[in-house]
Amino acid sequence: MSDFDPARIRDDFPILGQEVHGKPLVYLDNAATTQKPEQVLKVSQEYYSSLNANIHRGVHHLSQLATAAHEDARRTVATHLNAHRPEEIIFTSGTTDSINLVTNILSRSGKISSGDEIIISGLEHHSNTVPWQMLCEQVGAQLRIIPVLENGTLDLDAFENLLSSKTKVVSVNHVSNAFGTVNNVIHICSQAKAAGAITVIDGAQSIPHQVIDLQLLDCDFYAFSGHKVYAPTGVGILYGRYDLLAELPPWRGGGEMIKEVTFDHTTYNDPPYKYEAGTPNIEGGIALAAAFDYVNNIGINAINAHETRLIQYASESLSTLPGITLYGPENRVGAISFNFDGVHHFDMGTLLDQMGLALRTGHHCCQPLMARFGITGTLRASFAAYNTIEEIDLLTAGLNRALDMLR
Amino acid sequence: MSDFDPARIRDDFPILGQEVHGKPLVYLDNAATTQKPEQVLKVSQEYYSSLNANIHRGVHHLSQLATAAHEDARRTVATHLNAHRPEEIIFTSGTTDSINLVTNILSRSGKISSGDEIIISGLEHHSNTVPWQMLCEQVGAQLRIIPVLENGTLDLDAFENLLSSKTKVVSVNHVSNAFGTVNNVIHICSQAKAAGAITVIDGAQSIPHQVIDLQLLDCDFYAFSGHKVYAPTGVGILYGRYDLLAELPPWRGGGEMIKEVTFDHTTYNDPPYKYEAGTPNIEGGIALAAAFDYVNNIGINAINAHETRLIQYASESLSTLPGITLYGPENRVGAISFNFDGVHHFDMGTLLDQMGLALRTGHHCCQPLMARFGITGTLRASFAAYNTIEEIDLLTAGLNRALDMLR
Amino acid sequence: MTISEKQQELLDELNLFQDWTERYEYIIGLGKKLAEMPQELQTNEALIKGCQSQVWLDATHADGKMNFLANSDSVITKGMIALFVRILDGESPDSVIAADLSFIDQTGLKEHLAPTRANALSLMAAEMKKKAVEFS
Amino acid sequence: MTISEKQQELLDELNLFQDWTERYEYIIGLGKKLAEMPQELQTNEALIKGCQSQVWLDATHADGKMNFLANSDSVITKGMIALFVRILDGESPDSVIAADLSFIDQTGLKEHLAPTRANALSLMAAEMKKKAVEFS
Ligand SMILES: Cc1ncc(COP(=O)(O)O)c(C=O)c1O
Ligand SMILES: Cc1ncc(COP(=O)(O)O)c(C=O)c1O
Repeated sequence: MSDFDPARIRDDFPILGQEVHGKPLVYLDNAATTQKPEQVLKVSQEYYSSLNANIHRGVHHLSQLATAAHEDARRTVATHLNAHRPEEIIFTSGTTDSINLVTNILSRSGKISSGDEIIISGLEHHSNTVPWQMLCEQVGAQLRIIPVLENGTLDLDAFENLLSSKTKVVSVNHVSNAFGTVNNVIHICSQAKAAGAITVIDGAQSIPHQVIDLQLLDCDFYAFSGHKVYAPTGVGILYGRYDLLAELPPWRGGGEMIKEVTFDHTTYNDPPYKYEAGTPNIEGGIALAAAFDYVNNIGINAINAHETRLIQYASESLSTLPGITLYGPENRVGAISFNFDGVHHFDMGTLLDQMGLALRTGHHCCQPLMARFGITGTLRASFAAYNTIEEIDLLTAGLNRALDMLR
Repeated sequence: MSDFDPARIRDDFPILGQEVHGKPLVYLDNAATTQKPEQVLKVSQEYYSSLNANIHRGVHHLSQLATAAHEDARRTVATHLNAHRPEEIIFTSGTTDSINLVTNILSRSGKISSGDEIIISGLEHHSNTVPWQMLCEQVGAQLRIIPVLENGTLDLDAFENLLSSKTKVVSVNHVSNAFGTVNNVIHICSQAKAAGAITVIDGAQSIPHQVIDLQLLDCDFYAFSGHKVYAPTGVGILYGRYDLLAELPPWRGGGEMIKEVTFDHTTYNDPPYKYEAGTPNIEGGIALAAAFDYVNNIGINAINAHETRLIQYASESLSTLPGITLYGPENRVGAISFNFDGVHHFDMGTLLDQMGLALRTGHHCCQPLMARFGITGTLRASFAAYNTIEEIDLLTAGLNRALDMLR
Repeated sequence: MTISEKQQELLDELNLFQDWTERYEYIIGLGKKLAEMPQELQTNEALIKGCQSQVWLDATHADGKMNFLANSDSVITKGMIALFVRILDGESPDSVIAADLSFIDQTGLKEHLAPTRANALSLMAAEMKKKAVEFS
Repeated sequence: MTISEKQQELLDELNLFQDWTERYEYIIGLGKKLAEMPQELQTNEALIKGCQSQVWLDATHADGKMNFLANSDSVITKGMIALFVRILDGESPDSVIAADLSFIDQTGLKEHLAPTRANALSLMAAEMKKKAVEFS
């Protein structure tokens, strides 16, 4: 921690040196997407300038290099997550794609039928809500919701009461993108397992901020996006327990995911290829591994300590502002969400933008959560390794100035 | 054509200057994936160094720039394809994803049921075969196959006989990746339409090589991958006729594709957003537009003329080799496929690789087509704007040398 | 004052300000000065739905003149509709329909707004003209 | 000659060649010199399935010695299995089981082969040892 220096980290992200509306950019929209360090961009460029080729089955040299790089990336991801084996790592195009993969293969599996129940929580992103609604509609199952307490955490007693022999799946996020709430997913998974349910963790907002040990977490599926953890857009991961992947049916059909195709009968490949139809985002996967290398080079624990300090400082600074409501519990991860009495979040966001402060406003793809709190949205500041205490001071000053204008 | 100079084009692709096994790289695997020009890579880099942010609903400046760039890219693609409107352009992760999108929304639409028929051809890639097999299994429809004639073209008389009031969909590729056969898709689409069928064109191998005018083609869906047309991996397009997109149900659920989410009821956004759940490959989409700009700058007709000359020259040169079989018709596009009596394509590919010649060997994800010709695979040379006559001479010389070794 | 004179006056006032924060302040101020719109007029029919904010617009016609009332849950959006109200309120339906509202482009507002807000601007203008058509 | 002497001899021969094209030529030649494998032995049970090519391997045991017959639809793959046959044919089951086949790494073949082919090399070696186990 002592040698963690955000100023040095900022050097890796030239975009942060920009001015917006004539003011230095203060980028506090990291939960939406992080910026990419030059180390990652360089890997992408090098991929295209030295080894780009389509992977698998290629007899020629470039194709072999590209295949090796792609499979190395899979191993890097597996190691980073402490998966049991690389074959549990499926490359997808993002969290949303990953979760839809799970809901679709479960839908086709025959494992869930009319009268069964799926439990999600009131904190979920639409990406971990709508796919389950679709699944329920397809198979006639019921969606059950873990309620959200006033402090923005899940009602785990209510969760226990929801669990029953009808529960076939429990799917929750690890960290809420809207409020920064950290869910006790180890507890939730172990209870769900005890009830015989399949467990799915939306890790979009935990992977950028903390150590993820999937063997410890012991979930069946874990999903996240590369672009939220310093990697490019268009690549994501679905971790799946190997025996489940082996047993469940495929989703997308196409090249690579087959063993043999005849018009009468097609047999499918083994995991992970069974779930990777078509040419994957080869460059994206390699860049994602480079992003993990980047994070590990700094140290995820050092990043976590720094971000924790930022969030605590932000909570304290913001609490002093008149008429503010902070959502979520004290020990937030990654993001802090708030509103001001009588001020529309969109107005506040618009004025902050004029001052170079990039925050997100609105429902954060969590309309049910917003409805639960009787609001249409919030202002959200979210953090990455490169953010600084000074930026939070600029935020507080900007909010003060804007409050004067808006009230 | 007179000022078309492949040497100048090669300068845009530094990867082509490489040596492989100590020999200059001759990259003839363009149907698998093309290389990317610096102009496209630069756009990707610039995206991350100046405007990266998550799109839509963002109140801050970067998000607005990124959204504008993303929507500009959609318009560029729409213009390039002569779509009726930009809302007909859906960003996907590739051809395979695009086709699966079509089969899944059709499967859910209730438009196809037991006893109905889907027509594909014997020339199709697995990506335009397996998804339809899955659809047929789901809804109880029958797959019907347009037979392939001895010269590698489709039997269009047989196609006419297959068409009936039971035909709900006709899906064929425009150009065959395995043989370079060009299908008369205008004719096929008009016949299919007359029979009341939905038409789907797999354009993965036509978009890199010729003008695509979707209003002329008049198909309902057209799918392709960016990585086969000088753009990065992980991005593709599905064109869909607007009224069909508006009418059909969504596929992936998540952020962006919704109008309003409550736990009881979710309403969906309008096309194209209805089909773009989650954060798209923002950079990929922008880079794809840059690739089209690159192509248009050279002129797709100039590229086509050059590639036609290459293929004709290759056909003539290769025909002189002892014991060669060339597959497909004379007027190939993009690729030429062949075998030598008594020589395994994999052996030939291995030796060519030692000489720096990168070709693809095997079934090219077209196992049914290979079975039709009683072979396990072929050698395939496939071309892009940067290939040269000299490279074909190197190929012919390499094949001669390898034949000496293998026989 | 003619419509175009009113537009010029508005542009002159906006140009007094050096930076956009001040311009926003001014626009918000215009919104605050809007005549109050009775709660019962803020119906679903009167709603122009934006992306993150909502605007209600009511139009009446008396003595050959249009009268506009508007409100929004966003003070910036309210300021934006106040720009139009200032220009069009009290004009005849035909003048409203004929009005060239491109002055909005000269304010530079559109470039400075989130596209959704810029869109809302066009929506508001269109809605006011539509109301005028009903009374013409 | 001991197994390791045979391996050294093979490595020496391969090292005579400057470039890989020549080495391939030599390996293909080894394959061509393999004793012919009767068609009826090329059964599904004898098949080692590779990615793009197929190998058939048959093993018998007589007078304390292993006898290997092999064939492939690919002459390069056939040459590769011929490398192993040359080393292991005529050895006792126990010697085959105990044989250190890491000489293959010293040939540099693995780095020079498509990964699927390199994989096939390991598969072949494993299969030959498995057969030896059956007879030991
Ligand atoms: C004709 C055809 N269709 C579909 C595909 C699949 O494309 P992708 O792997 O990019 O999804 C290919 C590429 O190999 C192709 O050539
Ligand atoms: C918790 C959570 N889940 C899912 C998603 C969806 O991720 P993506 O849009 O990358 O698919 C997000 C990102 O907004 C998120 O924060």
